[in-house]
Amino acid sequence: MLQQLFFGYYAFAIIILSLLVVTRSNPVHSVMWMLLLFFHIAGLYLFLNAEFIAAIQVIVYAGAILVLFLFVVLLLNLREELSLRQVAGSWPSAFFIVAGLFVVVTAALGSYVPGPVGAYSIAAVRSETHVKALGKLLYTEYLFPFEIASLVLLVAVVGAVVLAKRKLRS
Amino acid sequence: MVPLHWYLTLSAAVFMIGMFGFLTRRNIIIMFMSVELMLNAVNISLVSFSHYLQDLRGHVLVFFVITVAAAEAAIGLAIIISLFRNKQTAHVDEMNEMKG
Amino acid sequence: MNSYALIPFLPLAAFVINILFGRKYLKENAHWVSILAVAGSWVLAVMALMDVLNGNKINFDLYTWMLSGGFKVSVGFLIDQLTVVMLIVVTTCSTLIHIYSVGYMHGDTGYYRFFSYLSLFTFSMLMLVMANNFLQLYFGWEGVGLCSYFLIGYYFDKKSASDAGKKAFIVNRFGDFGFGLGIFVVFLTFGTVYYEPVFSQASSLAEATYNFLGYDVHLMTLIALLLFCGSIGKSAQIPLHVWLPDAMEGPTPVSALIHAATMVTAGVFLVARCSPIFSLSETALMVVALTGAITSLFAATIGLVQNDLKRIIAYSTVSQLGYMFLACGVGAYTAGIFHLYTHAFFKALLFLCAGSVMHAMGGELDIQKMGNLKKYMPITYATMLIASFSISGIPGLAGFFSKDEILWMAYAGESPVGKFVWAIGTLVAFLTAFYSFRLIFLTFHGKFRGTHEQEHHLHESPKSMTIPLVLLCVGAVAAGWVGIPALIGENIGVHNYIAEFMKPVLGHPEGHGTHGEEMVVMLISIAVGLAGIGLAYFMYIIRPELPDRLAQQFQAVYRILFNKYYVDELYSFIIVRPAIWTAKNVLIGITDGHIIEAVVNGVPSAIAALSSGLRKIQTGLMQHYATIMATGILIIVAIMLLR
Amino acid sequence: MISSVTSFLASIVGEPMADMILNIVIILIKVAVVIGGTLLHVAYATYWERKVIAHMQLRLGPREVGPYGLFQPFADGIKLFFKEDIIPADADKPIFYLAPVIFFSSALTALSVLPFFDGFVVANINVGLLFLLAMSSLGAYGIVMSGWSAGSKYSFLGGLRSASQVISYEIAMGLSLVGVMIMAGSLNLTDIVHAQYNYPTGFYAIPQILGFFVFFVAMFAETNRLPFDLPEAESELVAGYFTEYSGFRFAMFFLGEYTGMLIMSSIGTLCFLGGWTLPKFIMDLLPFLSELPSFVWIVVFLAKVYIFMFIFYWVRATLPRYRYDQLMNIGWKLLIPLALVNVVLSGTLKIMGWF
Repeated sequence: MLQQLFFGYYAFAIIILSLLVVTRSNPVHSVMWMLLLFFHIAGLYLFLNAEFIAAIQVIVYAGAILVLFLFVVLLLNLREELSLRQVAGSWPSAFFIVAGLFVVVTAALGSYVPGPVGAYSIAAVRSETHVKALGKLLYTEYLFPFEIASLVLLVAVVGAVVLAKRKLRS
Repeated sequence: MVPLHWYLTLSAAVFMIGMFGFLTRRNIIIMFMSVELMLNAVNISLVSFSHYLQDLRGHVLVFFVITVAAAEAAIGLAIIISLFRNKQTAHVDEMNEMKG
Repeated sequence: MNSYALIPFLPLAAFVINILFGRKYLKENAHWVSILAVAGSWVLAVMALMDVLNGNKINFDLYTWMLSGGFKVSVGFLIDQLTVVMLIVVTTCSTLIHIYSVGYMHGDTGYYRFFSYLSLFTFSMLMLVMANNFLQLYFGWEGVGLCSYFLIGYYFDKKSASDAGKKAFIVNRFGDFGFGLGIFVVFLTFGTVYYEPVFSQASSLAEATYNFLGYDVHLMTLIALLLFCGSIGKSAQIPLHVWLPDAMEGPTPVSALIHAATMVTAGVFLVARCSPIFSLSETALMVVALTGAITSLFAATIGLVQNDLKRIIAYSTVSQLGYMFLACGVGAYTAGIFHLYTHAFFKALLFLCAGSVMHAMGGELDIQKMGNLKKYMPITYATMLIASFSISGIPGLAGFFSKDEILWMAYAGESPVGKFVWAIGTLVAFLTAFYSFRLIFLTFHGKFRGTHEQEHHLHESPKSMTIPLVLLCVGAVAAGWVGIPALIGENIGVHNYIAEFMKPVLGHPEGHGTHGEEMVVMLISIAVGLAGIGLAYFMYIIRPELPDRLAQQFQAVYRILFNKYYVDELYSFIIVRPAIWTAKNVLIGITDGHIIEAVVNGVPSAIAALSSGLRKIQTGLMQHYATIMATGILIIVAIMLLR
Repeated sequence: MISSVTSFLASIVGEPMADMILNIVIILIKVAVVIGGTLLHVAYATYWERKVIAHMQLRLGPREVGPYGLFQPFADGIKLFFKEDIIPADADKPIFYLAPVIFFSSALTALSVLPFFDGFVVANINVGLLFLLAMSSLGAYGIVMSGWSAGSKYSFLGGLRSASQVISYEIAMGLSLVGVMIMAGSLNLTDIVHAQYNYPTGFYAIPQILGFFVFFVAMFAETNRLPFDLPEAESELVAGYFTEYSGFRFAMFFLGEYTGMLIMSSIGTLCFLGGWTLPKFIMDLLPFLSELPSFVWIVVFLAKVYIFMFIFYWVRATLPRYRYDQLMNIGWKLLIPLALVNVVLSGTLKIMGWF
């Protein structure tokens, strides 16, 4: 009962916040709502016994990615354009497509059959601590993707610097 | 006990909201944030699957999704900045050089 | 891996090195790579000869080239008696001519290019002769053709040279077309293109016929004639002989190597290599013999009246190639190959001497403007004289033995046309002696008829050119001593080594005649040779005004001969002009103008019309594309899930 | 007493519900204690700073309010509380209101995972260290938002500077703590302290000297303190991001900053100086100490924290301010590589079994 209550709160908040994120005309406000949204999602992760993911969600998403967004928003500073039209294309058609997709996907959920249960039960993860269990998996079975991920980040860093660097006027 | 379906439905809803934002907004930064929203929706479903199937692989996947999201944000925002330098606008409907 | 595989690949390596690094790094030293590589091949070839003399036959596959169902071809090498003779000929001539070229090509801008082509040619030629299957033979065949094209057109800024290159290439296509068809038929018949199974199965199919366009054709005749088409092209036999005299536009070492000693003899080699097939078809042999005989007579008569130094030798080459085919045609393959082998030496020598003369004359080729060169270039004169004696069949020299062997085999062989071709051969021997010495006398004797500057410039060629001359001269004298006929050999205690040597591959038909007859034939050939020399001496030294008078008197004949029987003009009339007319009026006018243009312009304009409608969808607005994508996803997911 | 309360509750709402309600109540009490204690502490930290700096500059510092000026903080608080609340006309109001709250609450939230002595922690979670990092990165929002929303150039520049500084140094700080995580094998702060207690030296500052150095420098930048107080460099930017704030909103920034200092000092104490414990060899020498009740050890903890706080003041009084590019260079080109070296070294030594 209490769990369902919790979930209900989180789900409601998440959906409302998502809507706020995509509908605010001021990007700064969008970012702020998104920040709140990320906290709620992190709370949902905690609820699902994924404390490390929750922490990462806050540190990386809220602490790094969203700050980047915020920076860019502030750098561009588009305040005078806020009075302009905020919608490109036609929103009703997009709405119908999205709603249709939602209906189809949720309808398909009914036929979902859970797969076999894995080795990491909640108790097992708790006894080992989530970070350790995840780390073991990352550094053994997923070592190669992990290294690739580091390469992806490296490329992104280089790419971002190259793209955003102002050409020095000689 | 909350059934898995609830989480999945929530995830689908957030995903669709993100998609709606991407399809309709003309501010390129908000479009970008909509994409992040969609990624988060996927993360929710991955974590909930992980929880209900008692398998940490979903978490590993989320980890990678976040990595990619970070890389994407860095590159994407750099692109937005250089776009803005050239066009003085962040509105996609004014970036239509590819028009037929 | 067998080290003999290096024989062709050393020159290939030289080619690669020269073509890649020659222009920038090797420059004037480009010859070292090529000469070393070819000399290495020569050493290996000598080793191969020793091996074969010890009774070994080498046959191995190096690398599977293509494999498709039952069709398998590999890069493989077969070294038997026939191959080894060719190897010796090719590598020896090639080495000497490489060395000669150092002097001859000195200072040329394309020095590295010349040597890399020469090496590539050597590689292709060796691939050709060492092949153990028809397809690799074909590869080498086309490779030498390509190099021939490169080298004829070596001075590509000269229009006549590039035209000659094109002519050689195109004329050879006619022959190669037949050759290619021949290989198809071989594969169709035997299911393989390897020599060994083909030749061993050939006799079992001796009587087979093949329904070709409604006619029952004798299968072996068909194959033999198709293969012979290739020979006609490559060895410049009638009617595809027209390219060889023009090929003299290339540098002289090229003429010596490619257009005298090696490549043009590939046709003879092919016939000899396929002797098991040719032997099964009397018709084919007859065609070969008659083609050879007619070509030799035809070319010899043209040679009588030409004035261009190299062209005379070129017609001589055509004529001698005819001789070789004549030999093969009467079944005396050994004699043909023997002549090929001796001819390589004296004809290469003749060409190199011509090159030496040209070098001294500053590129002048008209023998009417020469004379008395013996005073200035004694080595060239001596070696060229010996070569001419050799080709004229003076006893003791190389040419004598091989020519005599051919004539005797023609006379005494089983061929129904034997006596006829013998008569032509004897006549050609006379003509050969005549025009060879006409060349000698006009060039080296009498008064110098060129300009004063030319006379001042006359000098003997450098060492790098004269040394190969001397070495080849040794060959021109002594190369024949391995094939001394039994008639003489019995008396001085030597065998006809080459006949015995070649017997396992080519067989050795016995002549049906007495020693007396053989003696008579030999004496006749000696006599006609001497007569030819004598007549030339009479006409060009004793009575130098006589040739002009004769030309005046028999103007019609002279014209025909001088214009090479108008073959080029004939081809121009029946092939080239119709082809150009067709190209102009049909292909450009109708096909290109109305059909291709219509398609080429119509398709784009249709697409343009379509796209001008479709482009309205392309708004350039990301959201529109994304919306369309999302619609697609919606449809696909709906179909997948709700089906 | 607790059991009687429990049974009373159980009789009303049932056993499981009673446990839960009790837990919540206990947590709420802890929260109240921690926040109250911290705020009191922060109030006197300002007083103490003024005193320390004054003495370093051969002055006397506050003296008027109460004996030795001891009530000065209350006087300041009352003044700020009753001051007029000015909001610039060009401000983005909701965000302007929200920014100090974010800043202050993120600092206060970070307190929840700090163990002050054995067993006393509001939320003993397994990823405590990560939580601290998350909260400190959140503080950047408050700063950048306040700077932007005020609609003033000074504020804006201060906000941007501060945000980029905080983000940059956060990386170095996080990486410097990785060595500690590797050695302790846990992210739980209590576990880290226990691990240090069992370590021969008694605290990690000795083997982790490199990490400690990086952390120490990053600490100043994270809290926007001298010598890295560029965001509020008064000679360039007036007061930086909170130029336009006044009254109680300004007080929240002020309190947030001092709370941040306290938290940084606590992290340093917990991760490098052994938290509330004394090294084991001292405990072995003085066995009677282990008889003491656990809450006494908060004295040790606070003593260590005060050392850090004192160094904050000391540095402020002595060192000049860095230039902005120097600041960034130190962060990206010195501290982060050093921290990475430390991570690699620690990992290697851990694998080789030396840690």
